[in-house]
Amino acid sequence: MSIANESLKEEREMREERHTGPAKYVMVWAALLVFTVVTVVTGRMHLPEWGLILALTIATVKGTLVALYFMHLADHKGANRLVFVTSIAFVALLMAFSLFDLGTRFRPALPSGSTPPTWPVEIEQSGRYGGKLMAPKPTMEQ
Amino acid sequence: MSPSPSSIAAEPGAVPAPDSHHEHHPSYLIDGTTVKSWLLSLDHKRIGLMYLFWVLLFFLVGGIYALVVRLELLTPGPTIIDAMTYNRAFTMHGVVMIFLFMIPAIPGVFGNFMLPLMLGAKDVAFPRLNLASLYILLTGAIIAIWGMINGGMDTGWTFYTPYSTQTTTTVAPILFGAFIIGFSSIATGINFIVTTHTMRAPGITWFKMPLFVWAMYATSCIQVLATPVLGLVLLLVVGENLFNFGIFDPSRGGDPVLFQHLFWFYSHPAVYIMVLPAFGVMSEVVSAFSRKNIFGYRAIAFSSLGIAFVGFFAWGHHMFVSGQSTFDAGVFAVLTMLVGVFTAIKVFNWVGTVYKGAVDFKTPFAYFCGFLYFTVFGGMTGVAFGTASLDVPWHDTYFVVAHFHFIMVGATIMAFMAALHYWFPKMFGKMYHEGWGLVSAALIILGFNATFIPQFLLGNMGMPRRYYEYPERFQNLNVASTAGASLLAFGFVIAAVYLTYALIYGRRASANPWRSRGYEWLTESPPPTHNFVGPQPTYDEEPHFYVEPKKAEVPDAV
Amino acid sequence: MNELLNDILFLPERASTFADRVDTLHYFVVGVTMVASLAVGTAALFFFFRYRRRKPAQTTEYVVPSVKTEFLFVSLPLIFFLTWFAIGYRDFVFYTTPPKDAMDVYVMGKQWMWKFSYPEGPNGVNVLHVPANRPVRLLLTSRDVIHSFFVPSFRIKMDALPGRYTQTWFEATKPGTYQILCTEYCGLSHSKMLGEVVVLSAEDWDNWVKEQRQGKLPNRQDALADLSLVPHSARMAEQGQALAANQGCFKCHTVNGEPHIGPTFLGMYGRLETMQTGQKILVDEAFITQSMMDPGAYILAGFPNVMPTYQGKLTGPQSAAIVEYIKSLRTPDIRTGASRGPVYEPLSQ
Amino acid sequence: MQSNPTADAVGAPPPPKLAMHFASLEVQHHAARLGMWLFLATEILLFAGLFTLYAGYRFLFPEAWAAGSRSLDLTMGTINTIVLITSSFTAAMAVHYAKEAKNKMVVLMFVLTLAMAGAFLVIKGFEYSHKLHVGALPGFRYHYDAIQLPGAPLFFTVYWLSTGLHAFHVIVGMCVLAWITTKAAKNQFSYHNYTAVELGSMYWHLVDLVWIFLFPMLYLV
Repeated sequence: MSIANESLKEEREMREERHTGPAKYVMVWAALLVFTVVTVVTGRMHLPEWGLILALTIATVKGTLVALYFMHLADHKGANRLVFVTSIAFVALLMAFSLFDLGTRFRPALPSGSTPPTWPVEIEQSGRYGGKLMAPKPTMEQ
Repeated sequence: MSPSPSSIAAEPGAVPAPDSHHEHHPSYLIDGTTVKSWLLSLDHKRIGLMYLFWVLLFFLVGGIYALVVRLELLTPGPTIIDAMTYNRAFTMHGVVMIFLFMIPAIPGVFGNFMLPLMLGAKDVAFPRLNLASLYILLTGAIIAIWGMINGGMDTGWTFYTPYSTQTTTTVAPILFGAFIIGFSSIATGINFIVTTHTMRAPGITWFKMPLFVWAMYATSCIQVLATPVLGLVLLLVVGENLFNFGIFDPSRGGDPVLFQHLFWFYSHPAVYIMVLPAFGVMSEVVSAFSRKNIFGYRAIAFSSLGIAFVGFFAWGHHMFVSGQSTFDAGVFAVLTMLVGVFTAIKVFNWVGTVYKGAVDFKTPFAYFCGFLYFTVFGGMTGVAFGTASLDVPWHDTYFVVAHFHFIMVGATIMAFMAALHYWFPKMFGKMYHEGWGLVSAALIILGFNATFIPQFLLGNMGMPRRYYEYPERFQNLNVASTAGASLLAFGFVIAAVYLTYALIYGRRASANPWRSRGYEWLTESPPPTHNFVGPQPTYDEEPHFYVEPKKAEVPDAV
Repeated sequence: MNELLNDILFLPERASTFADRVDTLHYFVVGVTMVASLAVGTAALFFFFRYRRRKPAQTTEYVVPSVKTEFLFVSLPLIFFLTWFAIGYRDFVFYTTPPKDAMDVYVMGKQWMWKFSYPEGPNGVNVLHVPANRPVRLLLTSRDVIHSFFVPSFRIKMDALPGRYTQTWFEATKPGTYQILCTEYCGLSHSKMLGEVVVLSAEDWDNWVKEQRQGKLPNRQDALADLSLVPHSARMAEQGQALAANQGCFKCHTVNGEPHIGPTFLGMYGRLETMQTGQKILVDEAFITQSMMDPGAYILAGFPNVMPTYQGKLTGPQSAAIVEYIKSLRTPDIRTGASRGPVYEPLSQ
Repeated sequence: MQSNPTADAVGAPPPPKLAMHFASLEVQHHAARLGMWLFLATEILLFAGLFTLYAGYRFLFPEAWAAGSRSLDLTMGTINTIVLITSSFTAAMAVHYAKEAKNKMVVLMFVLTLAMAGAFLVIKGFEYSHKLHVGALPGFRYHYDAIQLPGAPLFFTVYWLSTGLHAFHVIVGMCVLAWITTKAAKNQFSYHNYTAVELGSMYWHLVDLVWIFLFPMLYLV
């Protein structure tokens, strides 16, 4: 019984959306355009510290709008939302674990020529054995 | 009307009465006999059987490669093939066994066949996608096999860069084949998840689903979430090999360790794609053959999901000595322990299921014993690997080879064979010979041990894997291992013979020869084309419910 | 006791401080595994027998675990696993953190040999000499693909990655000779990439260092290198270098990137060069060969047409060797850069 | 549920077909939608690999990334973003009209979407040809004189791979939408039967969603 209810519930929620009309889409569209302009303007300022975070925050807001209203995630509840949120969470975790590694590795074990910013977490091991890594000097020919 | 499932369930082990409408609903095996009606069938049961055929064929191919490898290792020097052939042989053994046998085996065959039956559905949610996924698998297999015939590849199945981007062997077609096989895996996963969500018969709530369904659900989640990452990585390696994108090229600042992160993000959960269905099969088998409700049903169901989730975040334990940071290694090591805990919960609950049960020691149960053994030792060595410091001497030695053959291959093969025997009457409507079944099970379990216990010891001695020649001190154990492998192969030959014989001359099986309470046994053997006749049935009882109604009132907590 | 356990488990002899730690944990883990699996196995076998089926349609009691049982099932393995993790990770940190007074040795893996170099000291191929009872840090890199440096008796292993350095360290506890194996698949002769660590006592070590400094044992170790394992093209490049020197190529062509009378060899291969006619030609094997045989055919923009022909002076294999040599001279420039590896400068000492 | 209450006018859209194995039409729609969401999840994880490579290499080579990002044509990128967002809007409108059984409007909306998708690819083509011209190519083909920093070829490798994979998805999406447009032209969609429009448009929104993240990552920071 529960299954039929799950499907029926979603169907009902989808139908309700019909009465709201296209105004919602126009508003979302306008908001997306405004955010695009904002992100371009702030992006051109080349904010040193927060540029990336700001840009990604704006992108996340835009993405949420698209997912919720254009893709009807606001109406598709239950498993649909779970699937979407899970996939985003796994992307975040994949990136996080890989970056933890790059950030806390023995410095010379990073590619030669790389200049990673210092990681907020100080790892005893990398500081302990000092030493510095130099890239082979690029020779500018021609 | 065919017998309604609930009417059978009321009377344990009852054989359905012959029915006047039988002839109108022929079994799926004889409903359409043309070649086309098989090749283009949308029936999940026929697709499952086609999977069975191909998967067994690929198992044979991979097995032959394995025997070649083992024979070559009989002596320290060159034995039967040269180094290049050997390197290709072990690579192809890995690629074929993993991508063409282990990953599609239980989901493709038994998942396809049993999932809709267990959910009281007429078919999976997307039958056409289901058929497509089989043909995608075969397309990928053809491309990969074409690559093997035209040279083969010598990178090992892990395709580590930069070796895989520099080698002159035919990497591209084989990796591209594996990439296509990934789509098949994704399609199967999507199909099973949607089927579980939408196709359950009235009465089958989430916590009344058979545990095999839970295991398949967890497996499908991994397939859907992990496979795309592998797809991308394979494409990048192919691109790197053909066009030199330089994305993992160390001379341009690329990081081969980043490749390993992305690779293991799929390939570690892939281990659970192989082994979770095995756990599911065994939960069914142990309950059916000890005629007992599952001890800790929710614990087993949740631990499947737990393994699927945590298994994603343990991938770094393949990289403890790869130059990965010590901090990351610690994080991955802790998470690896959690996988061990989830598996331990399952093992305890399986043993608990037998407690106060009524054990019938048939062939599937013999495989359950082997499975329990392989899971305990394979799992415990896995936890030992997770302790980081022990991994340092063992990494990439034969200890690893023995460990993953125990847990991933041993457990999966045991489950595959158990499932084949347990569901053989349901699938083909025939019975196999019980005596031969037990003999071959004993041979396979013994052969497996004889093959891989020496390899544990070789690993302790420090023999690295993928060695064509080896120092002489390793020879004795290698000979023992090769001898074990031939015993193992012999066991499989016996199984092949008596099962083929049973297929043709076997005694006709009743609808429920094991008197099992699993939902799939509520229909006839073999089932009619749309699984059951009439409207969607309702299910009142749990699966695995072997209790006399009057005793069911007071649950006995231990 | 430990010796007996070592024999049962087929462990090789222990010859480093880390090996002692690893083996202690190993015994603990193996012991617990055996006891636990024996318990589970015995329980299972007992149940199989005690609760065997008595009649075909037997029903059973409905048994579910109490919360206490479930808690036990979770906590018991968790406690053991976390204990192992704690010990194992402590040892792992010990293993990844070399002591500050460690002696440095640079290790380079290449297909299919190990090269060792001591700062300010001798080099070695496939044989690493170290003193006993002194921590030695290895800085590993690779010239081609990933290799992995494994000494079973020391229980240490670390991947050598191209283009960067990883580190590992050990403190050998007794003099002797120990095998080095490569444990990351690296191609055709992966299993032949063997070497050995020679651990010397304090005075032997001092003598060895002195001998090396005096050059008394010239090329002793290089002689051990199996030349048949060096890739064909690398040997050709070496021949090509000798030939180029004999033929006087270096009078007009430099190899350091500076243009002289002729264009530099460095980074020439694979570059798109502009001719005097304005035509652009990719420098490949054919172009280099033709330039040796018929130098006047294509003249690079900015260079005079002064090169003599080598038609008849060079045999086919000889010109091919020179081509291989020029091919080996890729610039470290990121555009065409071949892997030359980073330069590591230790701060201490 | 099989009968269609709005199917009274002549030439009204046909009622949807219920496949035999589903319990009801609601279940069938639910299954299709859930399947699509799962498929979109796999697409997201496909791009996740590239995003991880982007993040990792950006962390290692911040200067090359800053220089590479500034060398891209922000105007073209911005125009492309606006074009793609608008095409996503029209695709959403198509679903709205499909629910009201206004198949002609569905066709119109999808044709607009396809036109903008085409424009996106043309603009992308201009950008690509510029990159080809100056030599900002992936891997060893890289010979862009303006940026000679360690890691610069990697930036362009990531740029080409991620925009290339995205462009491939745009092309696939265009094929899907074109196919649905032909169905809409045959007046097939209605209040009870718009699953195809909805799923096609969801795919298109995902293409848009990926670009919403790619744009700031590549062009802005």
